[in-house]
Amino acid sequence: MSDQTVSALALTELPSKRSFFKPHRIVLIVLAALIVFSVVWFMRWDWVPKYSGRLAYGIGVTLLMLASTSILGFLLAVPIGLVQVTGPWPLKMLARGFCTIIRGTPLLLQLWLLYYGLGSLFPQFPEIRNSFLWPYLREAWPYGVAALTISFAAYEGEVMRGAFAGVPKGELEAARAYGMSPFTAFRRIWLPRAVHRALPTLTGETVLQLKATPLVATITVIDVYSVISKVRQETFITYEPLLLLALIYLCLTAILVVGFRWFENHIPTRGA
Amino acid sequence: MTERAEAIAVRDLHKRFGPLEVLKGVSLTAQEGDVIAIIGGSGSGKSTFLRCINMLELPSAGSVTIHGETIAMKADGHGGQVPADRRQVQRLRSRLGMVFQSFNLWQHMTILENVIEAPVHVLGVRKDEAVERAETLLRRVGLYEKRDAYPAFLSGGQQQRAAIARALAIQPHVMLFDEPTSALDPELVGEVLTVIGDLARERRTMILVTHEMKFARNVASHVVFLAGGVIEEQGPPEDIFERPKSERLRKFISSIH
Amino acid sequence: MTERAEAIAVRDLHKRFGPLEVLKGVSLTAQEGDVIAIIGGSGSGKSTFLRCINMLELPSAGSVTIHGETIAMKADGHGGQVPADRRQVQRLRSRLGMVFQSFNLWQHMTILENVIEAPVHVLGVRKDEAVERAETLLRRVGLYEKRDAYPAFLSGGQQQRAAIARALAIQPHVMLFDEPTSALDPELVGEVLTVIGDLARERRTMILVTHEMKFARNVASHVVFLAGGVIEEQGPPEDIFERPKSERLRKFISSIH
Amino acid sequence: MADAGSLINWSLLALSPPGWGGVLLAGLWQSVQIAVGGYALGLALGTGGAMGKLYGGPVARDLLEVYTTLVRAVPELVLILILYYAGTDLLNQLSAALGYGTVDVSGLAAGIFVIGVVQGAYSTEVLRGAIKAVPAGQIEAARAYGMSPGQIMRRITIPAMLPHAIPGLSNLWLIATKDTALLAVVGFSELTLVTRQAAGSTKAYLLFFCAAGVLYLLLTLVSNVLIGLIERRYRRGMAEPA
Amino acid sequence: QQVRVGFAAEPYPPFTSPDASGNWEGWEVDFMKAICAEAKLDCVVTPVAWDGIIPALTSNKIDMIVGSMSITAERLQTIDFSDKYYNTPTAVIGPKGVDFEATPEGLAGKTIGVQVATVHQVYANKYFGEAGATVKEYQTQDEANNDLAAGRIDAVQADSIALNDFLKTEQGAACCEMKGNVKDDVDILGAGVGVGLRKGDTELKDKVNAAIKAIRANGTYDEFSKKYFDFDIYGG
Ligand SMILES: Nc1ncnc2c1ncn2[C@@H]1O[C@H](COP(=O)(O)OP(=O)(O)OP(=O)(O)O)[C@@H](O)[C@H]1O
Ligand SMILES: Nc1ncnc2c1ncn2[C@@H]1O[C@H](COP(=O)(O)OP(=O)(O)OP(=O)(O)O)[C@@H](O)[C@H]1O
Ligand SMILES: [Mg+2]
Ligand SMILES: [Mg+2]
Repeated sequence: MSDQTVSALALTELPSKRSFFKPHRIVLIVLAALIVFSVVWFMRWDWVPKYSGRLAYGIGVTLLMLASTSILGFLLAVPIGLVQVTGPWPLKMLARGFCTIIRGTPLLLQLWLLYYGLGSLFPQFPEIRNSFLWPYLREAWPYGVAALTISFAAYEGEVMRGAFAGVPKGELEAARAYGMSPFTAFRRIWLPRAVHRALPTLTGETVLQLKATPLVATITVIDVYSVISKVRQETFITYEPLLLLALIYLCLTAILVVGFRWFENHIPTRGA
Repeated sequence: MTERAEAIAVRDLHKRFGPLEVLKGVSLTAQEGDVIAIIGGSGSGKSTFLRCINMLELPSAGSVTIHGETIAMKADGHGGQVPADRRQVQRLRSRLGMVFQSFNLWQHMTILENVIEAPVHVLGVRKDEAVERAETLLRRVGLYEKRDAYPAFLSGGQQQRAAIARALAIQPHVMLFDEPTSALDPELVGEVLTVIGDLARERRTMILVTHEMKFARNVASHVVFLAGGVIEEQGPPEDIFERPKSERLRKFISSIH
Repeated sequence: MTERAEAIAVRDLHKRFGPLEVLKGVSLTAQEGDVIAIIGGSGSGKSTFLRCINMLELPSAGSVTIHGETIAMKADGHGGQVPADRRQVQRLRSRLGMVFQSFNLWQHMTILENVIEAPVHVLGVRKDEAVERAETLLRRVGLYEKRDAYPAFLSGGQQQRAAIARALAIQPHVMLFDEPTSALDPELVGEVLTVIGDLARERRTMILVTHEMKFARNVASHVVFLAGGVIEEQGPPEDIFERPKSERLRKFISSIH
Repeated sequence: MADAGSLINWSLLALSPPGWGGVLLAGLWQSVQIAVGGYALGLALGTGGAMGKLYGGPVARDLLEVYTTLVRAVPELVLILILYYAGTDLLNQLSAALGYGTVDVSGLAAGIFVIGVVQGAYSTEVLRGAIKAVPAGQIEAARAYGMSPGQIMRRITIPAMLPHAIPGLSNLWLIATKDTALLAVVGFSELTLVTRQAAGSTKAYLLFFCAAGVLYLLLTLVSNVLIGLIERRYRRGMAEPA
Repeated sequence: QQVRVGFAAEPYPPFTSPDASGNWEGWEVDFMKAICAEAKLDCVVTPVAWDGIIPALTSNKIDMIVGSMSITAERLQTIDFSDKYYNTPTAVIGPKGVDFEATPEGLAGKTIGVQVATVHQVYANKYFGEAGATVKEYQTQDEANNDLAAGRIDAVQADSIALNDFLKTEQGAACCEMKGNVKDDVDILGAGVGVGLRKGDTELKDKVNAAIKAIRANGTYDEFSKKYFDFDIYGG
């Protein structure tokens, strides 16, 4: 997916604040305030305090999922991108097949396949059941982490492939010309250069990843989505919890976007 | 010329790209302090020759000796040859300072980082020492103020001067230049030629491929004319430019004036 | 000159961009067969004037009459004016063949499709008829062989000639050229000027903004020098170029020689 | 239970009962229908949205900005829940208020509506970007030759922006096919949900999820081939080959 | 008049589950057909995600819920119910070879699976969760059972009939056994299962109640129940 498509799918920039106040906006703001007021006033929010602790916990789990799977996924994306550019053909095909399969099927299905499919296969092998891993394999979150990581790796792997391929050959040649070993050239020149090229798409990919996290609730991981589902079932309130949930994700996205912007502005620009 | 040590000796170099034989046996020796200019028509194999010296292209046959050490080659089984020892190649490469036509500065590093990269990570020089030397070099090429800028923010001429500083930083036995000014806008060529001219006057060993004939004539101690895959003619610049012997060279010289 | 019908009359045209008044009352009349060259310094409002003629920029005040029909304007409530009747503007526009500096060929259509687009879809000409006429025009500008190519695959000069054919295809009363050669590489300028020169010799009514003074002098029947938002001087090319009266024009002419 | 032969019981995939293959295919058909419908609705919304954002009045622009911002910042799953319950409910109340009585929003219509609204925001952004990529001069030339705004849109803007839009729109189609899986969470009988039902009933989780995966993958691969054909056709005028 | 009957989209054998031809079957399906025939209603089956089935009813996507939904005071605040049409105890099952009782003490420290948005979820949270058990909530009963068989959880609480049905399957028989019924709590577990209806939809409610009474009286109820159970599911 091109950078442009990613930003069509994920919020990567907040609407500009410059010249925010214009005459027609006042009317809109008043209208919006009215809507917010009536939402707050006429809908039921008495449940919020009771669940606030659990909501905070859920948000924590969501963020933890996001952070861990993005980082792991990125680490996995590097070799996936690299072998597609330079690897021997079996690895190349393997990486390409991996990306095609993961990007070609819904994440929800992958998640269920891992948790219910693979997860119910494991206990049939006593070796696994008796191993030290079993206490973790029993849990749901490792499957959630695995599925989200794999998915991120596949999408970011494509980005890294482009980034590796896009590093000008001359710069790699210069590295060789000064006597760098292939590994040094990779470590000092190729990899950092590719990562820099991939960085601009990272905001979008991370927001997309955040938007994928609530799926783990369907395999019993208790993230913020799952907490809200619970609220709905226990209180029989249909809309209010969903609205709050949307607001929470909106804020998380905004924080991510602002965070990345800040980060971009505070590391020196490297030009092309 | 015989008193001085031999910096580089290329013997009977052949290079074939598939069916195309670009170099058909080229030999060249550079003593220390020589400034050799290689001239020739487009496609005559000048770049290929230069790239064979530091094994960026593998010669199909022939040998390259740098400072008395010959790069060991072994047959590759397809009728060509490959270096026998990768480490030797890497070591010898770090004795050659290559400056490319398109600069090839590492875009993710500042100018200073570009210059200290090879000394620190290839030669194992201590970082503070490398920085000190780099700053001296950058001052020399007039880029001290730009040391913390990234290459993308420099003009072509500045980038090429930084590339020269980067090449000098490894204290090479020989500097190799492949058309160092041909990617530059005309008004920027001068500043780069000035720097190279200074190096020539210091009698630093250099091999340079160039299209700037006037410049070649001024700085070179020896000019080599490459044509048809062989050295068609060579000699001191006065002879080459004023008394060309071969018909081909005469044509070439008249075509560029 | 008075025998011929009036092709275009612009009266007291003003154009203001925010605080900047670019045109401060410009009047100009072109009889049929006139070739008027507009010259002037950069930013003097030449393009703006031309674009006001076909309402690509809306004049702040003043009127434009094309072949006797004045474009009806009405006040826009902010002190400016807008066309009273959009359809009238569209109709009159299709009498003017505009050729842009950057060609602006429609990239998603072949050259032939570009040329027949306006005749078929604006003027309602039958398609086979339009194609026939387009082929004649393309032959004239020397692009018959390229009629099925897409613009992106043509050189700049070819694209500009195609753009001229496109403008001619609507059989315009007046051709408008806005620096038709300034986006071209020097070696491509000639081929476009030849085509325009041919049109001038046929005494087709044209208004052209150009920086090619020699060309203006050869083809124009009348030259207008725009400066400071007004017509500083106008007259036959000999007078303008050889006996400039105003200081400004004298300076301008000497600056470009 | 641990030997491979009994792990894979292929007969469960037979097309007619007791195999579940027919059910899976029916689910796939549902998914495709929703994807096509949702994608088409999304395109319609996106075209309007892009026009509104580029040429609309300040109010329309602001409202569209809110729409695209919200949809791009909130997970599809959450949007689908909100739209599925609140959206169709609102629709119902609206039509009741207008005196049409309650419309019976069928499951299929609800699914299309939900996917369409989400896709609409994405297409808005893709199309807006593509239209902005059309050089202004091309549109100016059309005006200079007397085309009406409608003609310019039809003859110039839309065909000229297609090459820029097609890669993005292709991705949106692939996303639409995969987003239909999220409807499983609201209990809509599309491929993922029937797979889950089949898996639950037969306990052959791995088999069925893999089978569904293959179906989705086939859908993607077939789409990719078609997209390739379309791209080739519309990139004809572009200088650099695709 | 068309009536959209909401089923849980998640299989809940032996009450409602889709078969390999995509049709719904089970005791509750037969029950629904019987009352629809009796009350002369044109019933259309509409599967809905179980955890959203009440919102689906209130937001008019369906007209009644036939989904083994227990009549509880909590739910009565939001929706209405018909008279009960069956009532069975709630039970707990666990793996073979691990002895414990279906009491708060017996389940302390264990992980117990329940289906989300059921009375069992509320019960388990209140009685076992408080006593130190971890309650894990599943979208479908099948998945809870499956995780029990896979050893990922230590017990499952659900309706005793549904659990017995599972214990009769190959997978269930191999791994698990009944640990006993839980202590009743009518406030939570409710007084039997009824048809869920929108508040105020009294017309439909009256028809359904009359139909339940009629099929109980004319023997239809017993007839189709016999196909599934060898005891009286109507309960006391
Ligand atoms: N990697 C390659 N594969 C195949 N042919 C090559 C390769 N590199 C160079 N050649 C061919 O070898 C010939 C010599 O190329 P080379 O770049 O050395 O010429 P040059 O003298 O440097 O020309 P110029 O002045 O244009 O730079 C050319 O015909 C070129 O096409
Ligand atoms: N759309 C616009 N908004 C604001 N200012 C404008 C606009 N178009 C032109 N101008 C200003 O009007 C002045 C005249 O512009 P114009 O393009 O007509 O000059 P020109 O004579 O064609 O110059 P050149 O020879 O460089 O093309 C310039 O100062 C320009 O900055
Ligand atoms: Mg070369
Ligand atoms: Mg201009």
